Amino acid sequence: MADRRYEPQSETVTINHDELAWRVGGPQGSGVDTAAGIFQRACALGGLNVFGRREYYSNIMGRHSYFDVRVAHHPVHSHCDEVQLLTTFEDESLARHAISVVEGGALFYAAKDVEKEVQGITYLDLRAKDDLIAYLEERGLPTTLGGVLEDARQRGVQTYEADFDKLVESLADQLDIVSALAARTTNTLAVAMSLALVEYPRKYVYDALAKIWPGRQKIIDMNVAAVDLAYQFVRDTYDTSKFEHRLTPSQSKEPRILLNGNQAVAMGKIAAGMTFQSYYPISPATDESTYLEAHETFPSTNGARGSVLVVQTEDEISAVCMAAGAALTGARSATATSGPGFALMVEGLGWAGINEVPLVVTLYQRGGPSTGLPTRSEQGDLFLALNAGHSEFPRIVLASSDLEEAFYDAAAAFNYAERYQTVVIHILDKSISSKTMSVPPFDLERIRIERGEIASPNGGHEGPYPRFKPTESGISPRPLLGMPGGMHWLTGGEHTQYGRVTEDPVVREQQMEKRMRKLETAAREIPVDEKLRVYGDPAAEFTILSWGSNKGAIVEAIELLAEEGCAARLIQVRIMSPFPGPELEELLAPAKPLIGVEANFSGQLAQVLRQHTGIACDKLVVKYNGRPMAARRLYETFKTIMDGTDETKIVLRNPNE
Amino acid sequence: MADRRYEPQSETVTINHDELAWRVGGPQGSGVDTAAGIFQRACALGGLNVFGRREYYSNIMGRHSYFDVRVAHHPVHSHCDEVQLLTTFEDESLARHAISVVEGGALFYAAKDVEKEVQGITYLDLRAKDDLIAYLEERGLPTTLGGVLEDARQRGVQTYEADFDKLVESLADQLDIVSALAARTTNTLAVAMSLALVEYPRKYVYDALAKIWPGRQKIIDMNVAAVDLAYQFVRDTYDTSKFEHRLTPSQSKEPRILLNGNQAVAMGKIAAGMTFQSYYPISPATDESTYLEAHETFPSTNGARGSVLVVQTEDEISAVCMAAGAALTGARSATATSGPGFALMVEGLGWAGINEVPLVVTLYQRGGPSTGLPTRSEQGDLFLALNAGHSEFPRIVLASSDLEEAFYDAAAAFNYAERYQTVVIHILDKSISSKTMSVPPFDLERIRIERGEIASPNGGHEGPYPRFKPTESGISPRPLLGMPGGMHWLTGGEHTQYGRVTEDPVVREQQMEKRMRKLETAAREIPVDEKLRVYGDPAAEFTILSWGSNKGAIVEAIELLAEEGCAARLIQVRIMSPFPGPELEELLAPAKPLIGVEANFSGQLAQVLRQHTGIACDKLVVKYNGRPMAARRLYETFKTIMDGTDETKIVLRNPNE
Amino acid sequence: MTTATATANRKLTAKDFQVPFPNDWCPGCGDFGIINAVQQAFARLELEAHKVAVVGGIGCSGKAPYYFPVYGVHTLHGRLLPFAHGIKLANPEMTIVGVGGDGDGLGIGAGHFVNAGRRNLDMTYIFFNNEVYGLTKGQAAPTLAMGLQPKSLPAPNIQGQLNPLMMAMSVGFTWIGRGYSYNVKKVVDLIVAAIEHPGLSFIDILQPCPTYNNLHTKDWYAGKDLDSGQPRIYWLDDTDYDPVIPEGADDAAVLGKMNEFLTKAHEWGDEIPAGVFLDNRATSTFADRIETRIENYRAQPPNKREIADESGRPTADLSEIFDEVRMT
Amino acid sequence: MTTATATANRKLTAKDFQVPFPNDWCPGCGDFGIINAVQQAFARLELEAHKVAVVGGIGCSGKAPYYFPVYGVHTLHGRLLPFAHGIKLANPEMTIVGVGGDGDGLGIGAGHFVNAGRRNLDMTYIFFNNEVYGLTKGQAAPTLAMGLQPKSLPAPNIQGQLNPLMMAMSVGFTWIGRGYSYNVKKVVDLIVAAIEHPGLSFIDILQPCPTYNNLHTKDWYAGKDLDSGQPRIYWLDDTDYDPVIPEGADDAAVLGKMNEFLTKAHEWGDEIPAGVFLDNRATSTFADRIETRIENYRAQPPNKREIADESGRPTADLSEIFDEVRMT
Ligand SMILES: Cc1ncc(C[n+]2csc(CCOP(=O)(O)OP(=O)(O)O)c2C)c(N)n1
Ligand SMILES: Cc1ncc(C[n+]2csc(CCOP(=O)(O)OP(=O)(O)O)c2C)c(N)n1
Ligand code: SF4
Ligand code: SF4
Ligand SMILES: [Mg+2]
Ligand SMILES: [Mg+2]
Repeated sequence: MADRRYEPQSETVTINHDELAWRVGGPQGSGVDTAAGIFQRACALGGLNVFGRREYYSNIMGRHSYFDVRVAHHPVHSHCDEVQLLTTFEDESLARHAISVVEGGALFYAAKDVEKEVQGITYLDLRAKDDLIAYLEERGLPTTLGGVLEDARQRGVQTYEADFDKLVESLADQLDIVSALAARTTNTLAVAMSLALVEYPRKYVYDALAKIWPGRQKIIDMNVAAVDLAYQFVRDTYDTSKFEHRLTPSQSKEPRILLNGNQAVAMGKIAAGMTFQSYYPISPATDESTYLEAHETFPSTNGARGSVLVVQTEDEISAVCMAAGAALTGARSATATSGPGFALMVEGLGWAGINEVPLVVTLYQRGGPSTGLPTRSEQGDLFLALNAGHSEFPRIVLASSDLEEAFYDAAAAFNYAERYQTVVIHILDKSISSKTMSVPPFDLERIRIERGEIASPNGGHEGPYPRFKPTESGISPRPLLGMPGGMHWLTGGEHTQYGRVTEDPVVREQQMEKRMRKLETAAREIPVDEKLRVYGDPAAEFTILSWGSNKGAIVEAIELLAEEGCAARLIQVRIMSPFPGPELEELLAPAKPLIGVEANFSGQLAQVLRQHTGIACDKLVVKYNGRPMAARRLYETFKTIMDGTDETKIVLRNPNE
Repeated sequence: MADRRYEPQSETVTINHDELAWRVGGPQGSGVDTAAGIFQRACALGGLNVFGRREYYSNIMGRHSYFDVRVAHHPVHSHCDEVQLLTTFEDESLARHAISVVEGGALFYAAKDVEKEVQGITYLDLRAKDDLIAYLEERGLPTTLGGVLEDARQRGVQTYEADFDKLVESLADQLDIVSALAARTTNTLAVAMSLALVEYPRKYVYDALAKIWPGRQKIIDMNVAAVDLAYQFVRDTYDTSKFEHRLTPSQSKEPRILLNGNQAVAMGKIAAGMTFQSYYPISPATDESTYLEAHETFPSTNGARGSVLVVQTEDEISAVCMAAGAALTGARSATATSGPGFALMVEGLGWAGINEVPLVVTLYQRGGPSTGLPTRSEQGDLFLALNAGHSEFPRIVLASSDLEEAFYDAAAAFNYAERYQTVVIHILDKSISSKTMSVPPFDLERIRIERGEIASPNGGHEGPYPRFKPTESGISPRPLLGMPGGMHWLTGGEHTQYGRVTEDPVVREQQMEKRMRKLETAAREIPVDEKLRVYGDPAAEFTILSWGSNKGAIVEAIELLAEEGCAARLIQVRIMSPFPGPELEELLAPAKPLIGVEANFSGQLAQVLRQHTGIACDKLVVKYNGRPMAARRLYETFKTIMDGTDETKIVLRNPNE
Repeated sequence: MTTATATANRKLTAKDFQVPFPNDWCPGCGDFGIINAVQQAFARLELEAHKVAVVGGIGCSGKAPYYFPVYGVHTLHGRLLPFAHGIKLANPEMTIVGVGGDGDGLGIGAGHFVNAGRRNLDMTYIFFNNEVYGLTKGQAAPTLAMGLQPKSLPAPNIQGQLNPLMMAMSVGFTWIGRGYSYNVKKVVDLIVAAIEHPGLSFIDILQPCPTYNNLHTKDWYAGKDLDSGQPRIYWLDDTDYDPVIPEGADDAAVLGKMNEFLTKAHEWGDEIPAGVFLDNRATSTFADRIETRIENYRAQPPNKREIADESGRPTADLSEIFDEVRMT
Repeated sequence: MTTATATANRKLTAKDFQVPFPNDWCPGCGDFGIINAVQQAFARLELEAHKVAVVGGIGCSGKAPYYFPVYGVHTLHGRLLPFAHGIKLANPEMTIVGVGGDGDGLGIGAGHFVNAGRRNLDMTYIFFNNEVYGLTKGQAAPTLAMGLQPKSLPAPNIQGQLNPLMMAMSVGFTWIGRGYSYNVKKVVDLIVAAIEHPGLSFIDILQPCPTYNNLHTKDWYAGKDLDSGQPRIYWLDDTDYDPVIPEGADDAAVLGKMNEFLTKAHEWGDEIPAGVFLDNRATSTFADRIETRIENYRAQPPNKREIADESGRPTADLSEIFDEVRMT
C-alpha cells in the first residue's frame, strides 16, 4: 500500500443516490470556505444532515485548501475519501482531486486550465507532481490537466467544463457592475452549479446566501443573480442525465444548528459559566478564543448581562499562569491551545496541580512533532497530556469525539475541575475543531453546574485557613482569593495545610497522598458512561478500541459491517485520566481480536491501556499523515482483519488528501 | 508505619566496628559542608572508601542541613538511616538526629543547648516539634534537649558534651587571634573530635585541611591547631572506652578521587569533547555548570588548550534552543537542568527531535511536582522525560545510578546523540548529584568518541543537500552548519529531505517513519549491557526491578540477604528509551516475586515496563519523601516481602531525615 | 494572627501584617527592610488583609509572600506578573503587590515584564534588585554590570546590564520609583504611593545581598569608599525633578518627561537617584479599557458573576448564540 | 541553485541568493521587499552562501529562511534569537541574519529580545513590523497601537504598543535602524550596514500586511490620506541626525545620544523617521568578552575544536582536573 500513490484509494463505494459526497477545492483566500459555507447551509436549510471537513495549509493565501461535504437524510459523522461530485475552478484542485471522484461521479473544471502542464502548477507538491505525471505517462495520457480529465472520463466520471470568466462577464453585464466585482461570485457560481446538477431547490441557496451575509443586501442580490445564472447555465449546457445523484430537501424540520468544533467548545464554556479565558493565538485553537472574543457578552437568565473576559496574552506561559490566577479567585477559568503552546504550559500545569487549582486547558491536537503540520490533525498528544509535568499530580484528561461531546465535555470539564480541584485537560483535535456538522441545538437542561467544595471561612476559625487539610477524599474546601478569613498561602513548593512551604518528610507524604487520592475519588465517582462508551453490537467479539475524532468514521464502518452481518463494537475511551483500567479489563475480556484505531504513529491509547491493564491490542490501525480517517477505508481495513491478515500494524494512507 | 514518627526507624544494625556511619548537622552556612569535606577527605586520604550524602533546605543560611558519611575498607554505595556517631554543635541538629544514633553509638552536643526547649528551636518544622515533644512526654522526659539527650542515653548512646565556645576561646588564646576568627574552626573542632574518638591518625586530618584550602596556609595553620586542640580535648575529657568503633587507615593505596555527581557528569562531558554548554541556574543542576565554568579550559593531548564555552542564558527555553543551535554546527553541545527547567524545554526538545539534532540534556530530578522539594531527591520525572513533546519523535533516555555511570554515561550520551542524531536525555537525580564518593579515577581509555554519520557534501551534488534523505536505518548523513555545499533547511515543520516545510501526506509519512526507525536501529545496536545490568544472584527468582540512584542501596540490601542465604537479584534498567522490552521479557520470565523499587509515588518504571511488555510488578516499594533509600531499610523490606506480606505497595518512610 | 481590619477604635499597625513564622533570609539581607516597609505601607493604607494578595516569583525575594497574613501566592520563577494579572483581572477589588527578584523579573520573566507594561493593570511590582541570583548561590543577574565579579563568579561578568527603570519606562509602566532597602521609611512612602497609583507601578529596590554581592554592600551604598564618605543615594524629592505626566498630557509633554526620566535613570556611581521617577496619569488603566468591551466588568467581574441558579442550571442564555447558527 | 561564491570573473548578484521554490506570502505582502533586499545585500557583501545562516521565527515572516540558498533555519515561535546565538557562538565564522515577526520578537520572544541585548553578539536581526499576527489571521501584535482596530479584531485593541526601536535601545542593541519594505533600495543599504556592524544589529522594518492590516497600508505610508499627499517616511540621512556613538565615548556622550535617539524613535504619525538610529561602536562584542575567558576562542571555536584523535580517543586531558580531587 506504501506505493499506492496517485491512484483511486478505495473500492468504489455505493452511496445512495439521494445523498452526496461533494468536494470543492481552491487556493486559500479565494473563497473556498465561503463556497462550502453556502453549500452546507443550503443543504442544512433544506433539513438535510450535513458533515463538513476542511483541509488547508498553514498559509494565508494561495496554497490549496478544500472542503468535503457529505449530505444525507440520515445523520453523517464522517467524510469519504472518494466523492461523487467535485467542483474546481483552478488548476491545482483539478490535479489533486480528479482521482478521488468515483465512477459515476462528476466534476466541474475551468475551461482555461485544460492545456496546463501538471509540472507548471505552482503549489502542487513535487512528490504529488511526480506521481501524477508518472500515472498519466503510464496510461499514455498527456501530462496536462487535459490528461487528468481524460483519465477521469475513462474511469467513468462525467466532466463538466465551465468558462467561469465568461459566466462572470455575463453577470457583470446583466447587473451592470465591473467584472472584478462580479468575479467575487465565482465560488457562488461553482456551488450553485453543483446544486443545480443535483436539482436541489434553489430557494435554499438563496436562504444560505442570506445567512452568510446577514444584512448585506447588495452582496446577497449579486449572489442571487449568480445562482440563477448558474442554474440556468447547467440546465442549458450540460447533459445531466449521466450523473444520477439527486438531492431532495427533507420533510422533517427538526431544529438544527450548523457549527464547527471550536464553536461547540466555546458555547460549552459559556454555558458552563466560564468567566475568564486567556489565550495566545495558535492553530487550530485560535478560532475558539476569537469566537469567544466576538461573543464576550450575552444575555443571562438572571437579567444581568453575562460575559467572558478574554485576554490575549504574550505567550502560552502567561496564558496558563493567568488562567490559574483567575481560577484562584473562584472565576471559572480556562485557556485553549494546541501542541506547541501546550508544551510551554507544562510548568504552569504543575503549579496548578500542586496548588489544587481548578484549571481547564482545552488542547486541540494538531500534527506534530514540533511545528509539525500546524493545520492538520493528529492524536499525538495523549502521552504529553497524561504526563505533562515533572513528578506527579492528579489530573483529569477528557477526550471528546464529536461536536456534541465537545460542547457537553467543555462544560463538564469545569465541574471536574472544581469538584476535584485540579487541572482538567480537555483534548480535541484539528479535525474536530474545523469539522462542521448540523446537530440539534445543545440542551442546556443537560448541564448542571457543580462548584465543588468551597470554604466558608467566616465560620469562626483563627489564623490562616487550612486550605490543604488532608481529607479522606483528598478534596479540601477551598477559600477563594478575596474571601474574608480565608487567607492562606499558595506555593509550587511542597506545603503544609496552610500552604506554607515545607520540606518536612511527613507532611510531604501526607500532601502527596492527599493529592493523589483525588484521582481515586474521581475514578470512583465519575460514572462509567462518562469514562467510556460502547457503539455497535455490545456482544460482538470483534472489538475496536479508540478515542476522539475517529469515532464517527468507526461507527459508520461498523454499520457497514453490520449491513453485511458482521458484528463489531467500538469502545470509545473518553476519560484518559483517571484511566478506566478496571472497567476496560472487564469489557475487553471477550474481545477477539482487539483492534486499536488511532491517528498517531505508535498507538498511544493502546499503550496506555497496556500500561494500566497489561492488555495488548492484537492489531493497530493508525493514520499519521495529518488527515482524518474515512469510514469506508476503515470498513475495508476491518474486513481485511476479519479475513485474517498477518499485519499487526496497519497504516491508513491516502496520498490524495 | 505511617504514624511511626519520632522513633528509631530501623532495627539496630550491626556494622563492623572498623567502619563508621557518621553524621554532622548544622545550620546552612555554618560550615557543615566544610566539616563533612574535611571528614571525608581525611578518611579518603587514609585509603578508606567514603560515601557521603548531603541533605539541605532550599535556603542560603540558617535552615538545617546535614551530611551522612559512611567510611569502610570495602566500597560503600549507600547511606544508613541510622548512624553510629553524630556530631552537632547547635540545638536543631541534636533535636533532629539524636534519635538516629544506634545503640552503642555516640553523639557530641554543645553544652549550652541542654536547657533549650524543643518548642523554641527556630526552624524545626512544627510537625517534627510536635512529634518529638509527644515522644518525650510519653517517656516522662523533659521536653528540652536535655530530655532528648536523656532518651539517647537510655537507648544506649554515649553522649559527649563539648563546650565549643570554651574551645574556641582557648584556641584564640593559644594563637593570639580574635575569637570571631577562631570561631570559624568550630566545624573543624567538631570533625576532629569525631576522628579523635575513633582514634583516627590525625595526619590525615592535616592533609585534608590542605586539600580543602589549597595554598591558604594561614587558614590551614589555624585549623591544624584546632585539630590538635580537639584531639587533646577528647583524650583528656571523655571516657571513650564505651564507644567501640575505631577507624584505621587502609594499607592499600589504590588511586582514588573524591567527588560528587555533578562533577562526575561535568568531567564526562569534558572527556567526551563537549565544547558548548548553555544553562540556566537551578538546583540541583547548577553545580555541574558552575563547575564547568570554573574549568572552562584544560589541557589537551593535541597541544592546543581545550575548552568548553559555557553560557548562562536568560531561561531554560533559551538554554535548550541555544544548545540545539550550537549542535547544528557540529559542536558537541548540551544543557543541564532539573524538573521545572526541563518542563520549559519541552517545545525545544520537539524541535531538536524533528530536526534530528544531536542534543544532550542532562536532567537532574528533584522532588516535585512544581517547585516541590527543590533540594531533595525524587525519581519523578521518568514519565516526563519519556513523553516530553507533543506528538512523537525518537529519543534516547539514559539513566545513571552512581558516579561512575554518571561519568561514562555523560560521555556516552554524546555518542548516542550523534550516532542517532537525536535528543538524548541523561537522567540523574539530586541524590546522585550531591552524593560524594571515593572512586578510582575514571578511565579515559574506556571512552571512544563516535561522531556518527557526518556528510561530506563537497562530493559533487547539485542544489541543496538532502539532509533528511530517508534511509533504512533512519539515519542520514548530516552536514554541519558552515560546511561548503551542505546547505539545507531546518524547520520544526514536517519537511522534505531538503528540510523544506511540506504538508504532503506521503512525504510526511516517509519522514515520520524514517525518524521513528532510528529508535529501532538504536534498540538493535545498543548492547544489552548498556541497556540493563543484573546484580546479585542472576539465578534468583526474587527479583528487584529498579533504576537510577537506588542501585547502591539495593545492591547492599541484596548482599545482606545473601549473607543470610537468601538469593535475590536486581535488574537495573539503564536505557529507558528505546525501552528494552524484549530483553526484559526474557529476563523477567522466572521472576517471583517481581518487586519494583522506585523513589516516586506511583512506580513509573514499573508502569513503563507494563506498557511495553504487559508484565506487572507484584510489589512496589516506593519512597517519596524526597530522601534517598537506605540499604538496611530495603533489606528489612525485602525480608518482609519474603515473609509474605499482603501489602502490594510498600512506602518507605523516615520522618527523621 | 487574625484578619487585619481597622476598626473604629483601632488603627492598623505593621504588626497586623506580620506572621508568627520564622524567616530564613540571611542575617542582614536587604529583603528584611522591604517586607517591613510593605507591612507598614499596608497598615498606613488600612488595607483589609483578605483583599490583598502578595504574589511572589522564585528566589530569596520570591519567598516574601510567606511573611504577610494576606493571600500569599508564591508562584513560578519569572511568572509572578501573569499570576498576579489573573488574580486582579478576575477579582478587581483586590490590592495586588508583586514581589520578585531581578533574575526573576528581567531574566526568565522579561517577556512578561515587557508585555505587562502594555496593559497598565492596577498593581504594584516591587523589584528586589541585588544584582545576583541569590537563591541559586550568586550567579549574575541581568542587573549586574558587565565586568563585575561578585564573589560567586569564577570570572568577571561578560553579559551586559539592564537598567530596570529604563526597562519599565520603555514598556509602559505608568508609575516608576526606586528605593533602597535599608531606608525603610522612604520605601514605605514609595509603596504607599505606588499602591495608590491606579495603574501598573514599579519600584526598583536596591537590595544588598550580603551573602553574594560583596560589591554593592551597605557600606558601598553608604559611600564609605568615597572620598566624601557621603551616602551614594540621594532623593529626587530633594531636587526639583518632577515625575508627573498629568492627565491629558500631549505627546510633546510625554516625550519631554521621558527624556528627563532617561537622564535620571542613567545616573549611577557616586550619586544614585532614588524616589519617584515617573507618575504618568495620562494613560488609561486596563480595567477602563476592558469596560469598553464589557460594560458591567467592574460590577460583575469574573469572580462575582452568578453563573448558576440555585439548582445549578446555567444562567447563560445561549439563544442568541444558537440563533446565529440555527438552520432549521 | 548552486553555491553562491563570487569568483574572480564574476560578481555575485541577488539571483545567486534566490531559490527556485514558490513563495506563499499573499500578493503584495511587504515581506517580498524584505527578502529581495536581503538577497541584494548578501550579493553586495559577497557572502559565501555556506557561511550564512538565515534564522527565522514563526509567522509569515518566519518563513523567510526558505527563500535563500544558505543554511536556512526555521525555528520556534519567539526563539530565533537563542537558536541564532547557539549557531553563532559555536561557529563564529558564520554571518547570521535573524528574520522574525513583531509578535514573535516582542510577544512570545520578548524575554530573549531583552537578554540578547545584554550580549551584543555579532548578528543582524530583521524585525518584520506589520502590527499584526499575520499567520494566525490578524490578531493584534505588541506593536499595534492601543485603540486601533485592524480588520480581524472584533473590537479595538486594548493593549498598549511597544516601540521596537526604544526596546532595542533600552536593552543594549548596538546598531539600530528602521526601513520600509517597499523601499527596497534603502533596506538593502540598512542590511549591509547592519551586517557589517560587528555587534548586535536591529532593523525595524515597517512591513504592510495588505491582508490583515488595513490601517497602515502602502497608501497610508505613501501619505495618500494626508493633505500634503507626501509620503510619511523620511530618511534620517537626509537630516543632520548622527547615529554614531564613537569608540571610547564617555558616559555623557552615550546619554546624549540616547536622548536624541529617544526623541527620534518617538516620532510617528504624519512624519515617520527611517534610516540608521544608532551605531554604537563603544560596546565590546560578546566574542571579545568570551576571549577574556577562553583565549583561543576565535581560533578554536566550539565547532572546530578537535575533540578526538584518529582512533576516537578523547583529546581532553583530565589529569589536572582529576588532580584537584585526587585523594590517593
Ligand atoms: C524554571 C526555573 N528555573 C530555575 C529555577 C531556579 N531558581 C530558583 S531561584 C533562581 C534565581 C533567583 O534570582 P533572583 O530572581 O534574582 O532572586 P533572588 O534570589 O536574588 O532574590 C533560580 C534561577 C527555578 N526555580 N525555576
Ligand atoms: C508556541 C507557539 N505558540 C503559538 C504559535 C502560533 N503562531 C504561529 S505564527 C504566530 C504569530 C505570528 O505573528 P508575527 O510574529 O507577528 O509574524 P507575522 O505572521 O505577522 O509575520 C503564532 C502566534 C506557534 N507556532 N507556537
Ligand atoms: S542570599 Fe542574598 S538575597 Fe538571599 S537571603 Fe541571603 S542575603 Fe538575602
Ligand atoms: S497575512 Fe499579511 S504578513 Fe502574512 S503573508 Fe499575508 S500579507 Fe504578508
Ligand atoms: Mg536577585
Ligand atoms: Mg507580525
